[in-house]
Amino acid sequence: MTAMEKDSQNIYKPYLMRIAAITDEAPGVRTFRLEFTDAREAEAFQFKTGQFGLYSAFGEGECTFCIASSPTRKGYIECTFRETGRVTSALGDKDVGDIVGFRGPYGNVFPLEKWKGKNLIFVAGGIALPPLRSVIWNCLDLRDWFKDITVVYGARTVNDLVYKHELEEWGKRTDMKLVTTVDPGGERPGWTGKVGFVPHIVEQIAPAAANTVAIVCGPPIMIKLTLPVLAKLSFGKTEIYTTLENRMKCGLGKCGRCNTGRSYVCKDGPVYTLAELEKLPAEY
Amino acid sequence: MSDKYIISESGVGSLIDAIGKSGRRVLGPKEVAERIEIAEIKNAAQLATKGQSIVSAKGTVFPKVERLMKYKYEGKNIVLDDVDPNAAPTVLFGVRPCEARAFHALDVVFNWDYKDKFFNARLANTTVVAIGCTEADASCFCTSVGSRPDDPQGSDILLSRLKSGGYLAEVNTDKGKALVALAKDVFQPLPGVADLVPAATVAPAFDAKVLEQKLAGKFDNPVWLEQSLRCLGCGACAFVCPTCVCFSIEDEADARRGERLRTWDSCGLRLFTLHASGHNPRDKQSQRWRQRVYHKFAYYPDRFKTLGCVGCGKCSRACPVDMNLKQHLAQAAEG
Amino acid sequence: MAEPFEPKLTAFVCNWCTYAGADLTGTSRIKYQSNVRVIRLPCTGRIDFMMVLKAFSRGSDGVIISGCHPNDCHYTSGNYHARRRWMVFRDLLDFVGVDLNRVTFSWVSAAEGAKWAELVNETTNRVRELGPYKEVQQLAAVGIE
Amino acid sequence: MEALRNKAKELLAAGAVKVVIGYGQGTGDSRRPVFVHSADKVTDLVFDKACTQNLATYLTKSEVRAMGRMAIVAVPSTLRSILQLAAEKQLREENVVALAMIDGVMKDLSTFDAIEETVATVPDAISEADQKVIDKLMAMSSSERRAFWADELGRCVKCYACRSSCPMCYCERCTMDCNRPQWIPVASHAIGNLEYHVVRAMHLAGRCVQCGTCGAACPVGIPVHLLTFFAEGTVRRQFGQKGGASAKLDYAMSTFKPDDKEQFIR
Repeated sequence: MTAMEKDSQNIYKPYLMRIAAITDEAPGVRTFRLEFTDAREAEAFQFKTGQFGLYSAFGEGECTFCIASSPTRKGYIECTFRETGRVTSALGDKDVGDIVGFRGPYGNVFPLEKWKGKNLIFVAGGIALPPLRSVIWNCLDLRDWFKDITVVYGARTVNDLVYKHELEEWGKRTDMKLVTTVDPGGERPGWTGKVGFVPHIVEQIAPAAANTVAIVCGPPIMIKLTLPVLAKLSFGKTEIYTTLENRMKCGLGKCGRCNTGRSYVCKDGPVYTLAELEKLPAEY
Repeated sequence: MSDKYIISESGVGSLIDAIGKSGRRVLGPKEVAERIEIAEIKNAAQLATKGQSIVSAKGTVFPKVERLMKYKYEGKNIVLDDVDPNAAPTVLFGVRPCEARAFHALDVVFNWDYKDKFFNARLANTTVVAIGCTEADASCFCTSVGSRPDDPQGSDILLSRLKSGGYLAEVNTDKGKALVALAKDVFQPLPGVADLVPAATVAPAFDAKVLEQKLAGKFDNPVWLEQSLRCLGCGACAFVCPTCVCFSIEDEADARRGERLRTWDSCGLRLFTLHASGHNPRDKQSQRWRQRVYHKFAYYPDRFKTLGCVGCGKCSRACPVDMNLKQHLAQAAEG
Repeated sequence: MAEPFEPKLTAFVCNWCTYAGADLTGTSRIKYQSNVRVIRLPCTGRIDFMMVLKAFSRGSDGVIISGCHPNDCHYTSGNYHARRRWMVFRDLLDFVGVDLNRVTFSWVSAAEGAKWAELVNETTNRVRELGPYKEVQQLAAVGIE
Repeated sequence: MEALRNKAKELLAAGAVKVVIGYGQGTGDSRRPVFVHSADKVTDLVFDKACTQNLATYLTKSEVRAMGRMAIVAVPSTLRSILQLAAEKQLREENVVALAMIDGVMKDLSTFDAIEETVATVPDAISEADQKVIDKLMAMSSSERRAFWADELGRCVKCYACRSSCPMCYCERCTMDCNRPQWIPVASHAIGNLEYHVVRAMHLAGRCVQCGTCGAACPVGIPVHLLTFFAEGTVRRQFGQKGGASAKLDYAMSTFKPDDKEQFIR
């Protein structure tokens, strides 16, 4: 495509995607596997881990989520969402074979190249595992790039854990360490994981900060309490990454919703280091 | 360098006629029931020469509701229909220089990264003929934001009133030259020095550079709560503003077909940043007011090397509770 | 030659009286014009005035709103509340220029199958005379560039 | 005006109220709402004929409420708003003192009963100019009226200044903002504007105190207040009760009388 053709494109026009599979993850939480309806579009499509898109339920509107699958898995993308608002509820009503829209990929990426040769610790809470799932699979698929990989994942209850099958698979792998936890009272008989809040668990396992990158994603309160723990373990501010999800309408740096400080989360984010995040006003 | 001509009082009418005959629509400030609106201008007498329109002329390039695409359902499939903007060739005639400058502030957002074909098609088809201000009011502050009442920036042709009647026409761009070519007789050679009616006096209220520096340290200052206490949280300021660009995208559909619309939106409205979960990054009106000020006077200059404000004062005039932006900015630039 | 105009009517009716009444019209084999699309709601109290506006903007040429007679409401007082709302709404519709000849309010009980047929026929004939309600339907396309 | 400033000073100095909501000098000759927090700032308060805006809107604003007990400079419509807010359980007697300005005389009213008594003595007819427009409209044919409103509402930009300035539009989440389903279109096209304004008027029927602040707030000069006035007028005519007449009134639209007139129902 020439530059001029590109400029005359309708940047608001989504790809049409067919729902190839639906997985119920947790109450109200679903994963869609989406395949392009147009083979040429599928061929040309590329993304990197950390990027997001806007998913359309036609007739209701668009909603922003990360791409939850790894770019190393070709031919489809996956997204995981909780039925909360107008669009996510409409998406929740869709069946396999239905058509949804997708615009993207947008935003910046997790700098995997930069992480080569380092230990990685992923810390996620609740419905915030999907953005990290993309990068976790990506790292596992490039396993020899990295040293130790640890995943700490917590949810309120056992039922609220997403990607249960994959957690099982990760738990069995010998080339990574998975720690799952549920909030006190969220356990049930037979639960073999830990019981306790994510920040406490991170403190317990106390990963060494040397040559290690921490990637944290979760509800604001979890992030707020986890960061001091990581600081205590002497993680540097440029070695802690997170991903923001501000409300967006365009994803293209125009509609103004995600603007926080000088940053447009859709363009400069969603991936930020703690050092970058601290420069922004706390409007996210 | 601009080409300079003289247009007689009656020449303005002839020019409007000639533009109309060329198939372009002429929009301009027009007095309707004691209000000034941007509306179709059929002859020179309809042009409001004093005061400003309430709503800016930005609707010409960024309409308040515009179609981004259509779709229809065919069984389980969806057929998308990419729409082209209905960008009628337009001459904005007789707007104020501040409005003419405002298009740049829209342009930087619509084109800094992805290119917005809707905006661009409309902008490419719009020619701006501004008339320099010889009067200003208490809300005007163009001189505080790097401009002046007779600023030619952004105007394809700038008209300045002559003491002897008629106008001095400064033709600044090729689009302007195309209008000259439509009515060559109207544009008379300039006989020596033009004797202009003096431009309006707008006393500078603050220095935008100083303001930008002060804002850097004022984010948590109580001034934003104090200033916004009377703010009602409506969107009047943003919707009349010539540079406010924030928008929403909304689907409207029935069982058979639908369309995706872009509508004006405002950071002052509570819903703007409200998440479906109930979390709102800017939950209080003071935070939203601060965002409005910072976006225009700190983030724009930092990011786009231009201010998100042209000092037209429309927001202050439209505000139901008299939030006077000039005063508020002057206050923020102090101390 | 163009097809003669056949109006589209939307009827918002309550489940307990008018819907049952309309049912009776059918089971009694009373013939009436087929221009009406019936939308059944639990009670006239549930008939939001927005529905009437939506019906017009989505292509109805006329609207019928009907429920239980006063004192007969399945929920005791839903129709009384509805009646108050209609009084205000009807005046307001008139004030904004919606043609009241296109809106029929009525009470039709479960036993009044004949009245239902009469009501639909009457309204259909009246709206047919008036022609399509383009004035409001066309508004849907106005104001989008 | 002196009496007003003195009373404000007294209340603030004694700590009886934490804020006085009043009118102050605005841009040019205009007046704007001001919030006076201390006795030495009462000279910020002004009162004259230009003070017409109904400040009762601020009585339900969380930032203002957070300050503590409020005094409010009240024109007659403000008093009616206070009563209506009280009737809707949005305002407690102990939270507000009204500094009523009636025919240039200041009266401080600290109980709803006192406000009710005062309200009963003040005429509340809508202005002649507004009545003229309503009469003119009612003399028109239905399609002329439709054309009138199509023209007026065509200018609406959905800035919601009417809603934001209305003392009775205090809902935390307005029905316009509810999107499941999206009953009222967000876009300000013709049908979206019509539906918005009709619904707003319906929601104010029986509650509108006829202050006209919504119409005055409209940046593009749409007489939106006529719609709410008209709906309120129907309530007054049909059901014999007025929005803002009493702190103990039932909402006209959530009650009924078995003998409500129903000539229009077949």
